[in-house]
Amino acid sequence: MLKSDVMPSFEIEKIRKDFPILARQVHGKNLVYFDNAASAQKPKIVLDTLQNFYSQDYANVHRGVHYLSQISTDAFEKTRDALQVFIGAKHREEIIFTAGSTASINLVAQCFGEAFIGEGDEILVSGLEHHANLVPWQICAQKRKAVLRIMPMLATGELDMEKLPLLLTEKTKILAITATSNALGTITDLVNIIPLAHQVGAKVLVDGAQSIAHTKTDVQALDADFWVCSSHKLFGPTGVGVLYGKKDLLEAMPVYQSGGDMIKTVRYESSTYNELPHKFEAGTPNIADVIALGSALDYINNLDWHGAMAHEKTLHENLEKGLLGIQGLRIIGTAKHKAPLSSFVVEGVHNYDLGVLLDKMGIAIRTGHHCAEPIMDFFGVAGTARASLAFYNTQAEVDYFLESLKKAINMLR
Amino acid sequence: MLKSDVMPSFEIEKIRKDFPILARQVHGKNLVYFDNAASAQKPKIVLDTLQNFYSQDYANVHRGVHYLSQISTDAFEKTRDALQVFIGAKHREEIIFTAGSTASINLVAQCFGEAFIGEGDEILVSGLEHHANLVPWQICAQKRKAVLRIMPMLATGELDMEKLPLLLTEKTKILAITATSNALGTITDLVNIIPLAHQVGAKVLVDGAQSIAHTKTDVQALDADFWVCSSHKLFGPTGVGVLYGKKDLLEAMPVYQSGGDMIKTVRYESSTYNELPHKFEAGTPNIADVIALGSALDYINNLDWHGAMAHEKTLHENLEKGLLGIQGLRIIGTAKHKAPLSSFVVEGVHNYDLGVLLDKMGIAIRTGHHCAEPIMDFFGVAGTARASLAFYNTQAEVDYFLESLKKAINMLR
Amino acid sequence: MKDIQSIQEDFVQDFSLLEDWTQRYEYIIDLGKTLPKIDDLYKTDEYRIKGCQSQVWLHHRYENNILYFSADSDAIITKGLIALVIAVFNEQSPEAIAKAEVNFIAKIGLGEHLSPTRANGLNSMIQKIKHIAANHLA
Amino acid sequence: MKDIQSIQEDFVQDFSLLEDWTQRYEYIIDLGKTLPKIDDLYKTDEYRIKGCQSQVWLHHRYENNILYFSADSDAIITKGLIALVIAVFNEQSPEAIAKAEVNFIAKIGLGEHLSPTRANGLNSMIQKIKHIAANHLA
Ligand SMILES: Cc1ncc(COP(=O)(O)O)c(C=O)c1O
Ligand SMILES: Cc1ncc(COP(=O)(O)O)c(C=O)c1O
Repeated sequence: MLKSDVMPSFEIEKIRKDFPILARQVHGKNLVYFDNAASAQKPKIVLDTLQNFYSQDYANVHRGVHYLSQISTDAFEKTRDALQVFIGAKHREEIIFTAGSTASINLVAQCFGEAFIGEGDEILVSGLEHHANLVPWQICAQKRKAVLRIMPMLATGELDMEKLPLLLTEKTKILAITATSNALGTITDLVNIIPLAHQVGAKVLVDGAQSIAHTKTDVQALDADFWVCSSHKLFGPTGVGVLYGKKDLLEAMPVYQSGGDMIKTVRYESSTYNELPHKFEAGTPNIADVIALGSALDYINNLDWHGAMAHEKTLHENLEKGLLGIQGLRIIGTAKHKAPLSSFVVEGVHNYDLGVLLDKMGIAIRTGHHCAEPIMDFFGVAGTARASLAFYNTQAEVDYFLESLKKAINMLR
Repeated sequence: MLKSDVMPSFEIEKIRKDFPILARQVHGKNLVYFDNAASAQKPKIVLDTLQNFYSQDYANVHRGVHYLSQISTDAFEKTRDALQVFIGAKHREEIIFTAGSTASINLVAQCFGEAFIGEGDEILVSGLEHHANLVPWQICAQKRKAVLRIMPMLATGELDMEKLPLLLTEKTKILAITATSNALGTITDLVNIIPLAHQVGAKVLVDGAQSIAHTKTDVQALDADFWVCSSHKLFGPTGVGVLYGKKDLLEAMPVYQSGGDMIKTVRYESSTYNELPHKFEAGTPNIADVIALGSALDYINNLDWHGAMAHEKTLHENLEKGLLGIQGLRIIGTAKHKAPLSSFVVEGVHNYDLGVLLDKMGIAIRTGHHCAEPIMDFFGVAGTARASLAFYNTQAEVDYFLESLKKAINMLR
Repeated sequence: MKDIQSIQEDFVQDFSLLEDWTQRYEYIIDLGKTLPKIDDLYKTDEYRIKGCQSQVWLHHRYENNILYFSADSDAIITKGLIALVIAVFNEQSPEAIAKAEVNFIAKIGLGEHLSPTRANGLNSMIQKIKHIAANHLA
Repeated sequence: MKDIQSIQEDFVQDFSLLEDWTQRYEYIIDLGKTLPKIDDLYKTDEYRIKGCQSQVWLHHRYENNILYFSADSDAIITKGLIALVIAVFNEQSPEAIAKAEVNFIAKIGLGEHLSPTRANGLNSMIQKIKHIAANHLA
């Protein structure tokens, strides 16, 4: 037998057992969770870690000499090491824990802004951004008297690469761009975009909130200057975000929040600040959830990742095939490279009504503007219905979804 | 029999069973957890809530029409209601969820500062503050070109009330003051201080991080303008903070972090912001931990609070009696009203060495500057050893601690 | 005009004949389709009620101690739900509206749409109607 | 001078005779008390090693391919621990130090003090000594 013959294929039924919530029912129907882009479900190992940590080892971290504080600190810092490896950072202190992607981006917009953006400078934001990677830059531009420019997209939901060279000037200090659009699924062409930005001396912040559950990230290979994601979209708990930044940039930036742990010395006259990563981690961190995020990373690292990705890709192809067969349905976002999510509108039917009826059939999708109003404006829709997949979804769920969607549309027309 | 005769006294052994970690051993000895001021342990109900929520009901909140998102949102908002009652706020939207006390204070220092503090204005900070309620005001003063003033303390660790009228002028925009000092235990005289500040038109931010586990708070009775605390010190999970602010002030302040949920409309030209409390809650909140904080509040509300407080007060009296009997030991902070914690130094012995040896005997205390360097400077010490109690501690633990402390001192002298 | 409580009871009666959620929602959707359209004049921000997923517009007129309501929504289920609410409150006196208890929505198995965190604006609309009535009390 | 590995083995031998943690720590504390004091000249920021709970100062001298170390701490247990480390590395060649494996601390049951998150500076001190040795390699 050839080796590939004995390789187990991705064992979806076994995987599903790792996620307790997937076994539940909603309105008397088996839950079909297609709202993964809003937040992912958690494997049991993450819940067990929370339970064990709080019932065995909990104490506040750093500065404590007692045993519980030591093991809590070690476990907390272990997640930093694991993240360093997971996203390919050069130094462990380039990993900063925050409260979420939104907090990470706000930190950069404020502190990079203060250090590097002045009057007349330009901030370039891609036209595919979630509000979290747009509004902070609007505010930054306003505070720093800088100019906000938008990189436009095409009707496919892909960024218009031809416009990029015209938008990048020596005044451009930073480009804020998502790796994957949460509203459309578009995977952006970072490999070609980042070097162009660097050519004019602009730094690049990559929003990895949507890509991290579907792509392996290597921040050094990408040469991203900043990169952010949220634990809760990565099968980890809520309340934790990650900020990666190149060491020299983080060091050159002023502090963000201040308080315990981020200071070196405090006198009434003035204070001096601690080294990275503590400089940007003021106050008691989200200890338990950071440790539990470490377990989510363990889970992913032990997964047949290749198989998982192939599985969700197949599901998504079948999903889109099915959607295209529905009369009056229009997929919003038809990029060549897409994450496993589909946004769509149905002629004469409001997305809210679809959401309500599908919910009655046990299906969780998201409807509305997906925190990306300018994208909705671009496509001339008030909102869309969005089905977003994860590797623990199944073909049977896709089939049931398509069938239920047709039923809902029939009821509404 | 009289009614009071059948009232059960505070059942400490039953209470201890609610906190799984208290049953563990450290270095082969029963854990004695006297580091409660750094962080409190969690009752089982908090862990169960996390477990059940993630394995049954988890989804991202707000804007979701599907069932899981609805019940998650309802549970999340229920904690806001519970907190409103718990601290006596007038409106539910005056309760803002943040990542911790530090984040709450930073929010106020930045946004209140931007709206209300200008060149030459004065910021008054009490001399008893944790770095978290000092450094943000240093930075605010610097950014706003305002003057930072410190309200001095007496040798007892009490604030010098005689100096207060001299320090409050019509230029004073805000007084930042703790309800209880984490370094000394001093309970400040807010009832008399806050009206004086209001007389000159200054607003008052109260740091309730240390008081909340030992005193019932009523922000309206206090007439605090802002009030903050951390979930993790209130027997809840890490990663959640509370900011209370009077509605008119919060409404008059600019936004802090920006992103999803805190906006009303987003156009590339400009955005408009959502109403309270969402205005200050950008991004996916720490959903699960906020819900679990709700369980911590339930636990406290169902506790014999009066009995619990009497119990920890007695323990603390006995602790201080014992400490005073140790030769060469000096209690740092001898205020008349103290929370159940004692900071002390021992002549010729470094606090770090005490911490290490007590740890070997299973006892967790904190040593160092307790994020309050100016207070250490005031008392002319580099740091102290601090034993801090909670209602789940016992007289036997206090006795064992005192005995072990003597043993450690003997070894070190 | 029937009184508010009887109208609610009628709806509870009607819905009790429907066998499952499909029939209930079909009924709601039909109601939504038949709700007389609001004048486009009133489809402005001034008449809009908060509810970020679907929009609701509510207009009222006061004459001879009677309140007349008309409403619309861009989502058909929301429209059906507000048709129910309008049917209950329309052509009633401010006094009757102000003191009325709205209990039928939960009883017909649609209580979930009433949650204040629900993004459809139904709850806000009921609050608004109550508020309008209170403003017209003597 | 004995070589680094033998000195470490001697310590492991010595500690194996101590019965419990009390005796081990008494030994460490005694060592701390007998560690020759560093010259006050060197108790400055320049010679200080990070470790926020107890302070450590380290001074070194290089002569004839031999490194001489002296150190101090304000905490006695830290001082005892650094006395052990100094005893191992003092009067050795940069080559010997650079290639030495420091394994005795864990073996004598004090490994917990080596964690990089430990606030005592012991780990930083060993790194520093290694770093100094590396700088003096040919
Ligand atoms: C008085 C006081 N204020 C503020 C804080 C900061 O709280 P956190 O670290 O939870 O943000 C603490 C925590 O030690 C404290 O004791
Ligand atoms: C692309 C993108 N960026 C940023 C965010 C914000 O993440 P969080 O809400 O976890 O802060 C999201 C979440 O929806 C997102 O999809």
